[in-house]
Amino acid sequence: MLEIVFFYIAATVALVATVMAMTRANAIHALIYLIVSLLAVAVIFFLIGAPFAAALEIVIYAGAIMVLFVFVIMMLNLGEKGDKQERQWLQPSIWAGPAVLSVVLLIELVMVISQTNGPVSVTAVSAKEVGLALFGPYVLAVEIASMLLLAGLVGSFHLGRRYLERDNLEKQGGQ
Amino acid sequence: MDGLNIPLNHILLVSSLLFAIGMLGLMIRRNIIFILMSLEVMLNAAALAFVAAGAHWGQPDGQVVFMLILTVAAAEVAVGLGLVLQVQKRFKTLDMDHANRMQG
Amino acid sequence: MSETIWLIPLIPLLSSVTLMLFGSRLKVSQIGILGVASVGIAALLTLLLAVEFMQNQQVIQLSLWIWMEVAGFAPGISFYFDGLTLVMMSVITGVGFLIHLFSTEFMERDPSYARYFAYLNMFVAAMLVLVMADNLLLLYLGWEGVGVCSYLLVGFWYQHNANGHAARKAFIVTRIGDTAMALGLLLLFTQLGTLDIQAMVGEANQTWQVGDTIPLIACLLLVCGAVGKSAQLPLHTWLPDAMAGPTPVSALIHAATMVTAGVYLIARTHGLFLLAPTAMTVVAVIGITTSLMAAFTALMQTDIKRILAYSTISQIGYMFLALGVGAWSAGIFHLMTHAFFKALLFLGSGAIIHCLHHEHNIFKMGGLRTRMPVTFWSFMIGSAALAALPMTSGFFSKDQILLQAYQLPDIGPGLWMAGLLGALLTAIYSFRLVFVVFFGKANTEPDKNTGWRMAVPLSVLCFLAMVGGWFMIPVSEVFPASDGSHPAHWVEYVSISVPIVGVLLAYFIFYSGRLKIDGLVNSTLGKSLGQFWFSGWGIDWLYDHLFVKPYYGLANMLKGEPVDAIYGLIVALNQTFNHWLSVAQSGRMRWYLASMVAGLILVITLAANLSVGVL
Amino acid sequence: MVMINLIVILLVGGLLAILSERISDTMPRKVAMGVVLVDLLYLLVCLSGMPDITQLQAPVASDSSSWLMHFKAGWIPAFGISIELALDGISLLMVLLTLVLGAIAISASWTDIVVRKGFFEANLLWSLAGVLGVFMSLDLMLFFLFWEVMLIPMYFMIAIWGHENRGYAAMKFFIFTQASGLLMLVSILALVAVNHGATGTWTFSYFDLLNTEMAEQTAHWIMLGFFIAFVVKLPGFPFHTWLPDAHTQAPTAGSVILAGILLKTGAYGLIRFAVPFFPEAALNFSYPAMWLGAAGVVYGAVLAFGQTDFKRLIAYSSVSHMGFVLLGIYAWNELALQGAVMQMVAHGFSTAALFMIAGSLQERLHTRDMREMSGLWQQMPRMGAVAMFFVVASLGLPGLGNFVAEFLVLLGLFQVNVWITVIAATGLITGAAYSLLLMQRSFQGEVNKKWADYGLADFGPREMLTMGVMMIALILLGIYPQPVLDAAQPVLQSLLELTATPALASAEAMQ
Repeated sequence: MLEIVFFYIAATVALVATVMAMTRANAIHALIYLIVSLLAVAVIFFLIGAPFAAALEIVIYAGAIMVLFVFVIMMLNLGEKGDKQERQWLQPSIWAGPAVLSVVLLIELVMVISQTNGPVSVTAVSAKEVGLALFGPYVLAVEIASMLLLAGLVGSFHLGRRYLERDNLEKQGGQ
Repeated sequence: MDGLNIPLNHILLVSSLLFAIGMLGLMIRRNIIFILMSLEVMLNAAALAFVAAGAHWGQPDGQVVFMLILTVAAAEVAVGLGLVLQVQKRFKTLDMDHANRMQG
Repeated sequence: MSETIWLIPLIPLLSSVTLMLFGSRLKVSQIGILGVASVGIAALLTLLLAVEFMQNQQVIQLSLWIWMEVAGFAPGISFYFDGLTLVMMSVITGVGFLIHLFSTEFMERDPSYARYFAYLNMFVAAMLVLVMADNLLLLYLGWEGVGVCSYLLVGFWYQHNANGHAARKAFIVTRIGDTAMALGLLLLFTQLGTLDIQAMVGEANQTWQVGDTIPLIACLLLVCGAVGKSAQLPLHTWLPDAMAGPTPVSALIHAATMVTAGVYLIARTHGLFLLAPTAMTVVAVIGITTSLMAAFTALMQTDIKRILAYSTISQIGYMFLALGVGAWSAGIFHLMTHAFFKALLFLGSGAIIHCLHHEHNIFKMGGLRTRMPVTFWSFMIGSAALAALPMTSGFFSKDQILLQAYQLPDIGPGLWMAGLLGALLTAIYSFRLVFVVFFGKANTEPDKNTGWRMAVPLSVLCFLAMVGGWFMIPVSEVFPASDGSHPAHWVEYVSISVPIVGVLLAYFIFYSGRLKIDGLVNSTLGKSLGQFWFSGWGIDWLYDHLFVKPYYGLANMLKGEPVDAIYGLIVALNQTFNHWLSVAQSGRMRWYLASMVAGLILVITLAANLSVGVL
Repeated sequence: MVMINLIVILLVGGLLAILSERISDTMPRKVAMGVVLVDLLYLLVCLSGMPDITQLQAPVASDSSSWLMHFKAGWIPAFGISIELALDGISLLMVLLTLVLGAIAISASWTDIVVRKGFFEANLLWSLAGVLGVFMSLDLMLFFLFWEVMLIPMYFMIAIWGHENRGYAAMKFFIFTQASGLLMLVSILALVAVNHGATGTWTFSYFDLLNTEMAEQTAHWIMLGFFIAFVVKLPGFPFHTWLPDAHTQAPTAGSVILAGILLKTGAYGLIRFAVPFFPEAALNFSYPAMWLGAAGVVYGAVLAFGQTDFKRLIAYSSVSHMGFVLLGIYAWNELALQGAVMQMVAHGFSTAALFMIAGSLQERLHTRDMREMSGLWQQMPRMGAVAMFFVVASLGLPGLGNFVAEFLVLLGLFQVNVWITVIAATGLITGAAYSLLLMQRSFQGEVNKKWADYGLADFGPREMLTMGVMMIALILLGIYPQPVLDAAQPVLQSLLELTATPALASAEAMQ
């Protein structure tokens, strides 16, 4: 019973926080709402018996990835001018059409989902089980994921390095 | 399994809502940073659906896929943010509508 | 000797190849000696052969190797030698030798001396192959070979576009005939299974009856070939233009030898023609029509070589008439005598042109009788023979033709009368030429006189043109004997007297001036008729508008490759689609996203409908 | 193994040519020439140990041991794909032609290539390797592979070293050949699938696919696929439009290979595959095919007459000449087939030589426009004489190879259909018209003052040697074609027997 209540609270928090994140003009504000949303989702994970996923959600999503965002936003140094620009872009005329599309999609999804029923189990699936599955039947997926990460690593290194080099070149040109 | 447990379709509903919101964000924002954030929201929504499904059958597979999504998100953000820096450097703006030339 | 007849065409051929390869390194005298000697040796060998043949009358068949052997089609590189071949070979090598000798002086100053002799020798070789061939395919090789040599020699002075045009015209017009002839070959092989002339004729006599359609078609196709090569109606238009070549070439190729190849072809395959009487009538009618048409045209020409060219066409018309009426040996006899006197006339005109700064217009000549006596006498004798004055060579041969034509049932007398008209015209135009060029006021001074290398061939040919009529050509074994009956004596008397009348007319009109024709010529009708005749009956104009210009037009119209337009359509279609689709490719992220979502909605709708059954 | 070596020598030779460019600028062409000559020599040495091909028994098409050479090794056994090469009379003729013309092509491009010489020679050699493979493959998958191998280097040759409009020409060439190649692939797969349906085994082997039983409609459509694929290459009307552009824009060596050899692969494919696989369908289709052939003869000749570009004129003359090949093949009797094979060989030489002359003119005058030529004989008598020789060869002068070919085709065709023969024979007249026009506009006519002080160099020893080889070849083909005929005869005989099914026999009896 308690779980159900917690679930609805967490769900509400997640949804509200996400809406807020999507509509903020200031990037840092949006980001913080997003972190809240992620944390709320982590709570849901915990409630439906996936504590390991919940932990990862907090550590990697809310922690690592969001911090990346923060760093980049800091590097970009958008400031007050950026906020004004964002507000100008968020006119109803711009979001009306997409909103209709999204709502239609949502309705469809809901109608499909409404066919399913039954509860989720409360017995937790432990990290050990996840690990066994990962390095058992899913070992190929792990390999692929590792390659993807490697590619991401190389890619971001490459992009970032060129960013710095260009910076240096421009500085030299300036002098 | 008593009827007091969380119903699966409610979780899926939350997931769908998150997804739709993320998609809306994707469509209405012009700033690349926000676009990336929207993507994160959508990925997260998908992950939620997987985990919920896994929990429904009491299997670890849902969480395995969640981890895969996590890796995808991480890689995507790493490259995406690298690109953001490049775009900002080149076009002096983060407006996607301005950076729409395919070449160059 | 009989085993070595292949040497006769080979020697000129080798000489030709030598001249082509090393001509630029040889001295002028060496070139001349090589060119003349090779034909001379061939002539000597022919002479030896003739002596041998006269003794034993033996037909020689010699196969060198099988040319190609496919599915029963096995023509050989093989030669056949009989009386007819001997006559042709004698003319080719004998007259050819004289003309080569003449050329050494005529072409002396030409920078392309070696090239000239290379072509000329090659022509002799090809012509010899033509007459010696045992099968029609080898004959066709010689046939086309002489065509190419003729093309090369007509266009010898290639720097002038007109010469090139004439050369191409000569080749292409004869090629039309040749192609028909090739089809004839195809038909004959398909029907008879061989192209060996003797075997083929034998087979034909067993397979077909007289008057069948297939031999008629085959013969008509062969006639097309003959008509093209021998410049008969309707394919005669190339010959007058072919006079663009050096004059000895005209003498050799366009008077004495190549143009008579058609006559030879028909004579050689007479066994087939006997099976197709209709084809023979066609030949006779073509012959006489051409003869008259050309004679009228010759009457009006002013270019000395064109007069002779039309006269050649006319005389070959007589030969065709002879073939058409079955006077085979008379036709070949006329071929030989014609070779003598026409070569003589051409060489004579060559001498005049050579000495008169390449002047061709007879009205700019005149009074040459005293200044070029050798040439004058050659022309006198040549013209006399051409006009068939009694006791000249031309008289004997033409007389035979006309008499045999007269004897043909139904159309015989008609042909004879037409032939007489032709003879009259021949006498008039040939002596018109003599009187205008050699008598009267001198208009152009000759700057040099003929040397011995020109005089000797002229003299020898004079002799031959005079006495050639007494030769007995050894073709009695080749052709079926004529019935030997003679027409009434008055026919003969008329035939003899007509040329004399013609000469007298020419004398009164063009020399003494006692017969005034100015009024007639200057009348409206006279003028237009004269113009009509002058233009060769407007046939050139007709062909130009009927075939040449439409072909050029067609080629011009298609030049841009209309088929490509179909593929162009495909390209255009693709571009249109590309245009449509690239509108969607706007480069705006949010537009892509929106369309992606729309697509997603669509897919989910479909998927849900199909698999789950909801919605 | 000999056949594999032949191909490998060329492939490796290409790499050597690229590498040798580092040694010196003139090295690649020497290497390429050496490689081709070595290849040719190797083939001849290997042949000398073989039984005389003219004495050879007629190869039974379904019995591989009766072929001159046969090689088979596994490749992709799961689909029945193997590396199967074989050599019979026709293949041998084509292989010899390929190697000889390859050497000639290298000689033709001796001086006119200035950039990336090594890569050029490599492309040339690779293309030759592909052609050899095409002529020897008896596995359809391998055939298709080589088919592509020969085309792609050719694309590069046109696209990189071509003349002013090379991009367009190369793309057109590529699209046409790729589209037809794809069609062929589809047809091959369809045939294999049909065979699988009938026998239950997957195989791409020529011998196994012969006599595949199939419904009439199926055979018709698959046959049509093969037909179009090969006719595009031939090229037959109306699929020829890539050829004038490709020929005109290709460098000299490219034109020589393209006209001399590559076109022959289409004809070879028709003789080897398109007809024997589907004897009845091919017979039913023979009239349309022959009409296309006759149309090609006439259309090519008329268009050639209208051209002002030297190379374009020759290109259209190729369309006309290859029309005879198409006619010969679809008349499908021994005379006509021999004529077609003969035409493939003779046309290879005559057109290659004309393209080489065109290349020499382009190199000297920097134009191919005949309106700017005229009277070139004056300055280049040797080149003029050589050109005259090949022009009369191409218009079918008896005593030279092309005549034998055309006459045999017409002779065979005449027994099948008289009216098509008559139409095709007009090609002899129109052929004379454009050939002589070519001569008139370039070498004869008034001497163009423009070139007077250009100091145009006549043909040198290298060029005369190359031309001499081709002239001798054409003369030999013209007066003693028997070796070629003998080499092809057993093969054609066996093909004719193979296709002599009862239905065909009755059709022939009706003739």
